[in-house]
Amino acid sequence: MGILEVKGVGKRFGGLQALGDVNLSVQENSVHAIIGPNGAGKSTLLNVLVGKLIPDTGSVMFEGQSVLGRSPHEINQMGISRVFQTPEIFGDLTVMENIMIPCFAKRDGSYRLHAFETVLHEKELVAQAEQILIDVNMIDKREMHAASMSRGDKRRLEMAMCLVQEPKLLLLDEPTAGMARADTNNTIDLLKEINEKRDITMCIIEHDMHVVFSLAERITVLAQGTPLVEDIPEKIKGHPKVQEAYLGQAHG
Amino acid sequence: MLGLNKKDMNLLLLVAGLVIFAPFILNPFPEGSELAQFNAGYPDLMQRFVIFGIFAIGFNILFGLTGYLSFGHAAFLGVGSYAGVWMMKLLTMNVVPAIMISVVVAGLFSLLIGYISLRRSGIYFSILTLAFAQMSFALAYSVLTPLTGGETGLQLSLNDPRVLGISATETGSIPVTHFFGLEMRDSFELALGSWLFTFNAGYYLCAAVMLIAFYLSIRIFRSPFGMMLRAVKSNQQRMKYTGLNPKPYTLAAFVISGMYAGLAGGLMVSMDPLAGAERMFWTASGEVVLMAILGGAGTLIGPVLGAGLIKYMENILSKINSTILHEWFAFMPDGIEDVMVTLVYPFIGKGWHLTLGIMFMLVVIFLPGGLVEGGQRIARLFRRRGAKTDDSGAEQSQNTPAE
Amino acid sequence: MSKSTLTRRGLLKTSAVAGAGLATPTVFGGAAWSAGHTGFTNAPEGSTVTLGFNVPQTGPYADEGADELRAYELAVEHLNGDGDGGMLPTFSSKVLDGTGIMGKKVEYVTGDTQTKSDAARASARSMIEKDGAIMITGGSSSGVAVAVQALCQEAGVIFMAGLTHSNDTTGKDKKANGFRHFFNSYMSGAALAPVLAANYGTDRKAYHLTADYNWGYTTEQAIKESTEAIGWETVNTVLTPLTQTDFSSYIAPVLQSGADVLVLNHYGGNMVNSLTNAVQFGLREAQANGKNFEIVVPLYSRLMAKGAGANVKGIFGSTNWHWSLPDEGSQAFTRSFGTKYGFPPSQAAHTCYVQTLLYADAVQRAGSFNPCAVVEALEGFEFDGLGNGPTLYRAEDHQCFKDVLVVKGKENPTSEFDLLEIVEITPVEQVTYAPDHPQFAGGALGTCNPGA
Amino acid sequence: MDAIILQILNGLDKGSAYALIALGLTLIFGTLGVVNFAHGALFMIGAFVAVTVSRLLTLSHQVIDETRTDFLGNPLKVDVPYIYGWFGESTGAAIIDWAVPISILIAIPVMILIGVIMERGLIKHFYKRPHADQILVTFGLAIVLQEIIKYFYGANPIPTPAPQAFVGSFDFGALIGFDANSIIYPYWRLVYFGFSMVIITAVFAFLQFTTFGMVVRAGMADRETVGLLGINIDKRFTIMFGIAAAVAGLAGVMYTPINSPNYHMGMDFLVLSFVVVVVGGMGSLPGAVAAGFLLGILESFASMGAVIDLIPGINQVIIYLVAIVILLTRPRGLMGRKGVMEE
Repeated sequence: MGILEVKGVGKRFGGLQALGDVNLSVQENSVHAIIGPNGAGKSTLLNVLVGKLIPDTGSVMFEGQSVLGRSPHEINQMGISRVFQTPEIFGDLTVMENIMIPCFAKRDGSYRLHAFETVLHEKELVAQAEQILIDVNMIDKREMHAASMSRGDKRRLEMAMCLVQEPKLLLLDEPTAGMARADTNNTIDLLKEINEKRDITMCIIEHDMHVVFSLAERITVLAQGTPLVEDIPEKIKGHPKVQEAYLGQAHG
Repeated sequence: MLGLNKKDMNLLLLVAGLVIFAPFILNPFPEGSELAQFNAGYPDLMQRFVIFGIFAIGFNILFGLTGYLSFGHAAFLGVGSYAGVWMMKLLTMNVVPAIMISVVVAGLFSLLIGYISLRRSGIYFSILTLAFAQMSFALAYSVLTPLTGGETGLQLSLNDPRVLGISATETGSIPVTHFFGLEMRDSFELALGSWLFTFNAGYYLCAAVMLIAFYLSIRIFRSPFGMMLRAVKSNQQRMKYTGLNPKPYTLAAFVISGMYAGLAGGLMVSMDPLAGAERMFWTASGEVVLMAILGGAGTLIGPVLGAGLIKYMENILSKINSTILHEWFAFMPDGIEDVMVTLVYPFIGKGWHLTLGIMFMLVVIFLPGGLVEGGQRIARLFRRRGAKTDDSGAEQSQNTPAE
Repeated sequence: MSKSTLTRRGLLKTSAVAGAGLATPTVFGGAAWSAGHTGFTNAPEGSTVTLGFNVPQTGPYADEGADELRAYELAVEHLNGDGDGGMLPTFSSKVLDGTGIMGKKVEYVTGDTQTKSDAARASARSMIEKDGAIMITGGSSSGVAVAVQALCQEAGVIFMAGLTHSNDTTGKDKKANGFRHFFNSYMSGAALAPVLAANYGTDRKAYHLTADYNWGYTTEQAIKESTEAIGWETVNTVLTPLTQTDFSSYIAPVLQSGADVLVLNHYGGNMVNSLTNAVQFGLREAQANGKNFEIVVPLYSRLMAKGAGANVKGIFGSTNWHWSLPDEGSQAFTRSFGTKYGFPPSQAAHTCYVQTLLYADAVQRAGSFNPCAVVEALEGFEFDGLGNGPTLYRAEDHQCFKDVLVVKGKENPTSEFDLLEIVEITPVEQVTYAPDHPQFAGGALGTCNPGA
Repeated sequence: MDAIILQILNGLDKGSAYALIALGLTLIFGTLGVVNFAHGALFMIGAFVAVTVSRLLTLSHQVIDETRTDFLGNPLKVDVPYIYGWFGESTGAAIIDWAVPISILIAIPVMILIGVIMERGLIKHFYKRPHADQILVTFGLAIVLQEIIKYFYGANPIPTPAPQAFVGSFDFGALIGFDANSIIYPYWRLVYFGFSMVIITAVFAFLQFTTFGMVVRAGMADRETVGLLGINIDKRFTIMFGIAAAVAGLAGVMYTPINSPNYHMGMDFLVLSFVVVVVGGMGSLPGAVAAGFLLGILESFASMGAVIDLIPGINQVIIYLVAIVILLTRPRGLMGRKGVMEE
């Protein structure tokens, strides 16, 4: 029984079958990659997992509980965090505040009217946030507006924000898109470290096969909304169906 | 001190100093001088400054922090006013219960309207709040006349059934509003040479309430809650995926700012016990938006400055007439005097709207951050001049939020 | 240009000379606006007295406010002995001699009511608190008049109402410190009904469109009662929102309703638009119940007639005063005003001018600026020569009783000011009512408040 | 039945004013992304173009008429328009009579010019600014414009009648097979309705069938892409602003015979037209037109005596009530696109 069990999930948008009968099982503490050509339904699946979309059929269980019908913040509080393709951070706030917010979310839950406390008086949380900033090597940027940072810094910040919450499952949407090779390798190392040291299960959507094969323990290949095959990386590499799907797309 | 850092404490002390010494600061010109026209240190206007300051501070908690632009906030001020007057009619002329009921009623009303309106965002939210406020105005002006006084406004009368008090004084007048016996219109006058300063009880009550309101707003700005509100403005998507529910935060901000508006309404009727329906018209809602933006939305002190400026123009500029103009320019030769009067006349007195419109445009065009930004620019100018030798004195990154 | 100053208190002028820097704290128990020494608010000390003219300067009634202000300036001029004296020579009381009021030169401050009760009160308070005004006057709507009147009562100054036509001003919202020269809804009804009966017969069916606020209610009630008394039937009454600009959807059903008279209980912009729309829909030429369809506008003003243009032709209404009145006082005022400004005064200008004179006269007769003395002098005061024939300021409700004019839109106006012609001067007896008349029930004058 | 048809006519008539203003408003919003609070002022300026034209046509010299006297007893000075002297009295009078239609010809270039100046001089600098700033600056502009008009024309409404040929009303019911005198309707209101249909059709046709319009529509859908194609979209948008101003101005010119124009008529329509735009869906042209007519008709029905008797005060709030219901049930208005103005 995996930490995340997706069974028979289907989703239609008008005439388009975006997802059809998707089954997926993600094992605890593993890194699971979802790959597939453009339009295969990867993003739709991710949106179903985080509660942004409600599927027409099927079930999604996380640690034995259904996530369907819950709103995104509830699903997050269950332990699922998401990193976006384009970093989603609080651009108008400082780097420190960006980190503090998940600290509060972790401690206080999805809503608390703490209107007469003072952020900076929460010594414990401040110390925690500072430690994280030191960990990700951003402590000297703590008072910067997040929006004014480089794209790479924004990615690191977003990752750090997700890690603050100590999620059980981290969903990553093309975490290395647009990166130079050296940065990509750094990110791979970072993710590996996170996976191993913090015991966080990861589910990655990725185009870059180098990243996928460096990280993933299992790979699911999606095509036209349905899983073609799920297996360990070695087997995926030479799988005829996969090659067909990718090559077919590449040439067609 | 008081849970504030040094900078905020200084700001609070500065504001406290300004409101305490307002009777001096606002009356810089000696009585009888030509410039006495510009004195604003009389009770009514001073009260208005701080009351509208409260209103704008509250509005800013919603708009400045969450970015939700309510175009119907005057409705809460109006509802608070009506509740306050009814309290005076039915219970007592002591202003404390009136102010309390104003806050409570405005809070409940804003809870209802906020709950519905916050189902939408952006301009759709603005139009929903506008629609509710316009409905409130239209009904208060017409079919709800028995409850609101309609066109005339809700006022006290000689036969109010005041439970804890008298319907009429021995001399046959309506009793006056008071704070445990201290009449709101009591004043102490100090004549210093040809200057006259008025210290009004009502003003100081309003000022005290305003300082508390301002203090609370600083606390909210610096609180985790305030940070969450800014997160709502910045990125609701990320907020949701951080496990936070933006709705209750926004609704809480809406209700808090509605209660601030109710507080302002309660104070208004405590100073002058009549509640007119016009204070709920959409232009009144627009006015508080303008106050916030003019002063600097999202800053602590900005809305107060904006409120002060607009009320000053409304009350001082509109009273200047051509006779006064002629007096000002009387020292000039006759021909030039007339030219000057002709040039200035369209902008004052009945033309004060024109000046207001021009000022809005100038501020938005040249000072997008409002008056606060203007102040910052001037301060920076001085700082740069002071530290000219310091080569690294380049632009500091503007990372101090919400000054 | 003479250098006059707008002082708050004459005392200060002298104390400034006597010793600058000398601190003289004063504590007042009671009222903020009390001047302490003479026992009433803003007692004028020194050689001047300040009056507060509170008129709409912005908003839809700004032109009416401007005309009121012209009249006030003229009145001040005449009181101070400048100009041709206007109505002073025709006024039956002869105590005013052109030396100001009780020898004090009259000065004034102005404010903008914005035709909002809140703004009007703020402006009035500023004139009382800041400028030391001893009397507030002006306004062009009943909401404002009632609100400011209540304020003046509390503050302890006299309020001389400007244009306010609602019964409430001297009915349920009357105040001891407030006085109204202008006529009211009841008088309009009482004056109009006989003329309507004579011109349109007694067998008529009326359809009312009424502005949905206090003034509209009292006017509808007054016209309804007085026309029903002459035998008319009221078919329907429909309330229209203040903010309405296009009245087509209210006018269109009128012809189908079986009515043959449309009464427009509207004022200002509402009236201009509703009348224009009614004429557009052909009501003026229409036939109903075998008679010519007719339109009635209970309260006319020249500015409204100007706004409605040719649509007013032949339409009956009532007004407080008109410049074409032949009596000596009216002629003198029209001449004086017309010479100074180049066009004849409106009824709003007239009532404001007269109110200022009446106040000044009352102070002079009472020998004191004390509001209670002024109230006493004005209560039951009978006078003549101010344009409406013999007039009584009734003590019971502080309402003036005088002749009322029934007018109709002129067919061939000679100028843009010559839009109304007088049909009948309704004698005062016909428009007089008992102080406890049901339309005026509720409320009490209270006692005069001198403030201190 | 007659009553209902009458109210539908009234609703269409009111709706056409709403639709014309909302059309320009949403055009500006859709193309430029600017919330224009000065749009009501453009409507008002259009009306005052008509006032100005009729004043210019009646520019007069004074002739003293010894037989009559003015109010001060002096010989009456009668105004005689110069135009009488140039074209003879009857032709001159006819030209003056047709002042409002003549104003249409003059209003088109004047309004386009005003619109272009506004866009180039002010609005251009606000494309990238927050909507709140746009609202504030255009609101300031609206106040300035209306105060200028007030300074020159006063606050009182100024009657501006339609040509004699269109004054009054006729039996519309008889035309469509109802009993005589059951549906009497004013000529000019039908003219107004027809005129607005022509304008609306023209705007849609312009956007649909010209290359210019196609580029603008593409720009409304996705401004950046069109910019990347190397098309000078800014210039076209400036012209679009001019056209939107002209639409509002023409709505104003034609409105003058219906209600005498005054300086604040723009503000009276501003809030309403915003409600119309939002109910229609921000940035949707068909939505704006549909919502304009819908709200006009509903407003007319709500003002029927029977309806008011049933629900007192309904005529005061109907527009806002409908707006609330629509926004709560259809989050983006009748025809709005996703993601517009929601942040």
